[in-house]
Amino acid sequence: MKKIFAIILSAMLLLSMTACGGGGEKEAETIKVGILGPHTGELAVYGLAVRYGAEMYFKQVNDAGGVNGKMIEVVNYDDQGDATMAVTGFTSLVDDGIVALVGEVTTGNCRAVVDEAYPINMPMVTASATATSITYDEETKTVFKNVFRTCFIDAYQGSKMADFASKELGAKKAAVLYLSGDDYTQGLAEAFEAQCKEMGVEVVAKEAFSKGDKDFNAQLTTIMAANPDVVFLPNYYEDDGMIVTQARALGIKCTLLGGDGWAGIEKYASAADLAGCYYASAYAAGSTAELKAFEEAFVAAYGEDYLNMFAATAYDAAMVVVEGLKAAEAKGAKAGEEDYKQAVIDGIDQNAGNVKGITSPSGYKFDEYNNPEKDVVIMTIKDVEGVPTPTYHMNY
Amino acid sequence: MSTLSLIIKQIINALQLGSIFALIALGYSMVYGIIRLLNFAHCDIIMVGAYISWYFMTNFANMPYLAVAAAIFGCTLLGVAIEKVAYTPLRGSPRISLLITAIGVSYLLENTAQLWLGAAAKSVPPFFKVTTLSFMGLSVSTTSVVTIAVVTVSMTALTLLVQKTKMGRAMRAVSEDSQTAQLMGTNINATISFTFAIGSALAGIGSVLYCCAYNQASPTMGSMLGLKAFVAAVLGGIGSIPGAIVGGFVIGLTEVFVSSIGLSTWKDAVVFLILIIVLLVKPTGLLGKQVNEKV
Amino acid sequence: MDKIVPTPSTGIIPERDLGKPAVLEAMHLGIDFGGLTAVDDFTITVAPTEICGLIGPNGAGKTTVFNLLTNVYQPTRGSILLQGRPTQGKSVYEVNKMGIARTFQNVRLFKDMTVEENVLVGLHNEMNYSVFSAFTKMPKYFKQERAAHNKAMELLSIFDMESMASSRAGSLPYGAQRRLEILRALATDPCIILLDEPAAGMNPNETEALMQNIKKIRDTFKIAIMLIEHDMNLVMGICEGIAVLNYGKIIAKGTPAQIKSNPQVIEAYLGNRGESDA
Amino acid sequence: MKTRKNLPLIVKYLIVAAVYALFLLAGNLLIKNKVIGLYYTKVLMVVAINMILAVSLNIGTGYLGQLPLGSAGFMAVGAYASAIFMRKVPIDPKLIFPVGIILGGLVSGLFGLIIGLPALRLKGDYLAIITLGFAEIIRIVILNIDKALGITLTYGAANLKNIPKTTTFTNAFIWVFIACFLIKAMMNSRHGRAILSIRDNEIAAESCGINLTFYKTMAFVVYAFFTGVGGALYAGYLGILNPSGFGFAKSIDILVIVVLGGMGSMTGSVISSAVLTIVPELLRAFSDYRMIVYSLLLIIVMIFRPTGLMGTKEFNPRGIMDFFMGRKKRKEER
Repeated sequence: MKKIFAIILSAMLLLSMTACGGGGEKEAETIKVGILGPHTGELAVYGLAVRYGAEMYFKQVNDAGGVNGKMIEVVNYDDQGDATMAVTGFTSLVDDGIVALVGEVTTGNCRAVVDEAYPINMPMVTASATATSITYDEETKTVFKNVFRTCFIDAYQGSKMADFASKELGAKKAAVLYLSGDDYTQGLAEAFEAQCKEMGVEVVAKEAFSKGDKDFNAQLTTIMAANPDVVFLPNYYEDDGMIVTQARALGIKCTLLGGDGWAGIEKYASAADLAGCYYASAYAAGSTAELKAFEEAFVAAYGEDYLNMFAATAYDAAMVVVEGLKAAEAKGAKAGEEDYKQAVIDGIDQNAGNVKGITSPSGYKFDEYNNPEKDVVIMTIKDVEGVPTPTYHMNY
Repeated sequence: MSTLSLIIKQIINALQLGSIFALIALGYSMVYGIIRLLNFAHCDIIMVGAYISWYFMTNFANMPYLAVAAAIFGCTLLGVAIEKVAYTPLRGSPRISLLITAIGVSYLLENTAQLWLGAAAKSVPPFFKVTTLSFMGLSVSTTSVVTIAVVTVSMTALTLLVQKTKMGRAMRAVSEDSQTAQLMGTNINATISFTFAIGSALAGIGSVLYCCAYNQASPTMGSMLGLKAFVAAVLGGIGSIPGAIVGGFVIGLTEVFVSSIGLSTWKDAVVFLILIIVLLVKPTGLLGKQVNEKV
Repeated sequence: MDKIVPTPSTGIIPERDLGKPAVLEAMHLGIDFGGLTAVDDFTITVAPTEICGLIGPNGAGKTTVFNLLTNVYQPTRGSILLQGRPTQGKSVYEVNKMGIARTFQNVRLFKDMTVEENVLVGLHNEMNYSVFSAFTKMPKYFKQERAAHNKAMELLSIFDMESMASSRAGSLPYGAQRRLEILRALATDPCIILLDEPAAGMNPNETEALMQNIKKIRDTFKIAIMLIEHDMNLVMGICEGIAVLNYGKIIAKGTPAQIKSNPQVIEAYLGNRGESDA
Repeated sequence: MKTRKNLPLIVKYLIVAAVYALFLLAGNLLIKNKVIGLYYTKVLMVVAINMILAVSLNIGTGYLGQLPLGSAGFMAVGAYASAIFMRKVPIDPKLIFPVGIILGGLVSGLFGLIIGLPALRLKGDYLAIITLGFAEIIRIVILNIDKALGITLTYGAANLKNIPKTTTFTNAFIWVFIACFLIKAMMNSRHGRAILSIRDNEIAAESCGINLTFYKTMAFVVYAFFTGVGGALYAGYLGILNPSGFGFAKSIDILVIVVLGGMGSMTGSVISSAVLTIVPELLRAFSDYRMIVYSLLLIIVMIFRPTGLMGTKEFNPRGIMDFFMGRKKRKEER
């Protein structure tokens, strides 16, 4: 038995030495901001988009002289999409002395981090966690005042798309095919269904699939038999690309709708199949000069693999963070003290209107639950000489 | 759509899905039959095949035959290489070591692909123009027709190979009793490699069909597919060719049936439940043979 | 239990066993493997302290008989009585508890365990402390473990193996492994022990010693022993009765002298030598 | 049974307990004084949880010689059972946590019994696939149970939140101790020997009067119990649960720990949990390659040292003493 303890003891010793060695003096000149998310593994597409988007803005701020003359130092932590590592990673960042966090990326891990961040009042802005529960806990009726986000909440775009289907497309019968077991897709599907009822649109089929599924013919056949006017596909672009292709092959000809998870779908289905579909988005790619500049700079720095919606919202998230930092610096608070963090939060709360984000040019406005109030952009996909091209349709 | 045509449509869906499962299940079944190894890496061979298809179809879009040939050849080569490098040194080791090695190979392939090609799925351009055939009021996509046809041909060819050729006889002999087969002058190593080659070639065909039907290649695409195909193989009776086919179709039918009655989220659970029940009632699977352990 | 006077398997009941119930009775045992009859109409009775032999050419079904007697295979036909109790439908471990123990043709030791531990596994059912006692290290645990340890050492002393007690069983020389397997079987406190080719791979000196030890075991533990062996010196030297098996059927039973002169036996051995006695 | 003559048993136990208490005390002191930062404290808690998961999987693979691939499933059962209990009970969570942990273990053990009884009739690979399937089923059930039954129990994909964060350095390592102690005690008894004999040779074990079904199931239930305990601690560590965290990859992570440590060596499992949890944290720059290195290690270790780094050997303080005193040790290699 003793053997085990001896080993644990020596492991501890080793650890404590590393811990001592690691904790050096903090540079007073920089402001540390953490970026936390999956930078490797299956979810790296989202995690790296967030990381690069945010890093790009911080770099631009530094190039322009920093905040209050101080440089922003980005501390990255890769949690590999694992909840355990997200929590240890967050504490690691806190130990490193960050004053604000961009992240986490996925809802589940983000909420795990929020549970850690709320008690210590660490300001955090997520660019991609869309569930209501990130900023508001229904059970305890707590609003997490330290948490902000630059993306929509699930319910918002789900119900917007139902409105759109009913009012703009005149749909009377709708169907839904969503990924079960994912809070994002499930949240959108439920909000869509609820709003359909409100609008008097009959939901004739609500089908689900599981993660990793590739064959949707069975569900699509059921949907086809119900003969809907629109089919809502609130999933991620890879899955939905496949669904669109299979639906068309099967003979489903009606209009297909999607949520902001569709950004990037044009690479995964043909122009003929996608033409005439609509999806909700936080912004219309390339529609403004700022967006164009962002996209060009992003591709130049990181390639186009990670240029998706989250890169843009992360860029905005970084902007929001910097707005908070400015306020804190203006107040003369000292990094590492409680006041500083509160000052950042207050700064974001009060001054977010000044943040002319690329996905929200009219400035950010946070409601009582810290969710941004911004327009949904409806995109449509056009067949431009055989190339599927997402095109701005309307603000909604 | 009338109820009848709906049912027929779903049956066609089940046949398409089931035939892909059956094709992959065959690979598992053959390898298991010959060296009693649950080849976890088999499904990742399909993944590699899909990436090869993707590479050739994006770079040489007008030569789909080249892509097909490359995928099948690449998979065959990979399968044999895995067998030589990872499994041959372990012949005679406990089965658990072999199984863990197989898991290791599977993880290695997946993670290498992820690191090298990124976690995002690659879209594979269509091999042929997909149209919808209308037939007596039924619409069937050409993909389904091609899939079912190719799988039927492959199965027939394989059955002939195993039943009628010398190599097929050697394969059966080795899976029956490798020691005796060796005494009778069968070249065990060659036979095992050949089995891996055939199984992997089938995986190559499977990967092409997969890309036709689902037009995407991603690093983890094989894991669930492989697991289901393995379930199909076990369900039908591992080591048996008709068993793999039956198992594949049973799984396909089950999935489609469960999905079509609106319980698609429980689909995987139902598949595993059926597996567990079958194994408990008949541990050798539906068409498997009882093998007495030598004491 | 009714007193059964054993029908001699071998033409002879040892005098000391006269009037005592048989320890093992197999009646019309048979088993088919996929339509192929491996053993048929196997009938034998073993007296309480008899040493009997089961011989026959390779592939005659001798090991299959052992597997049937220990319920490793469930017989297709026939029945087995062990100390008068039927073993039908019982699992292998239950049959062992009823009093039958065995060794294997290709030694099956617990290779990664020590020699002593191998014997202790045999003594498993000698102890009865619960998992809970083991968790909490109750006095009962220590008492029984100590007793088992002593018993194991005592058994090891039969073959002078005490010094090897803490060696890994797999590292023993072949002959010692065979002996250890016998001790392990003995540890389960059987009334009959089945030895499958105990002298395989031994030199004449070792075989001679083994013969003495088999007798010693029978005399000390007062148990019956049935053995499969190809070494005719051993079989003829210690068996009181012999049954000869060919093509799954008993072709002769009797004393060693009777067997030696049986024309059928001679034919079975000589006639088949070229093909199967490889 | 080798007992050391010089010290009575009770004294030995007291020494062991004292050493361990000292270790816990020292750990706590270091944490309190911020010598070990919050981050490393969390890492140590993860180390402890992984140790429990690894030593329990080691029962299944190392001692019983089977390959259960369902650790994630049992972990999920333990985590959810304990979390639901902890959320519902209106008593100070710190006081009630031991009950929650044991409950998690028991529920998981019960599932182990339910799945083990039928599954263990099958051999090797089949067992692996069935436990894998079972873990998948568990995940799907947790995901869908709320919708199916119309109650809120697991919250499905929407995360089970607000679980009291009661796992600490101290209680995590106390459970490491309990797990190691009890498993060791079991393995040093007739029951443990029965389990080992099944690993070495099933048919011979049965011929020695070992009830295969009983001992396989027992080992499996103990494995499930402690995996459930690990799950409960995991829930108390994280404060939030989502079924997607209990996929196949989690089972493989634990398998890697056990295999590298040495199947059949508890010490090996303990060491390799520590190493495989801490080293990746230190080598974050290479995290891209972590999984590739793991998979390569699995293959290489299997080919060149199939028994794992420690083999079935256990670390023994005497061995170390012998080593330093230069006494020669008789080696028994295969």
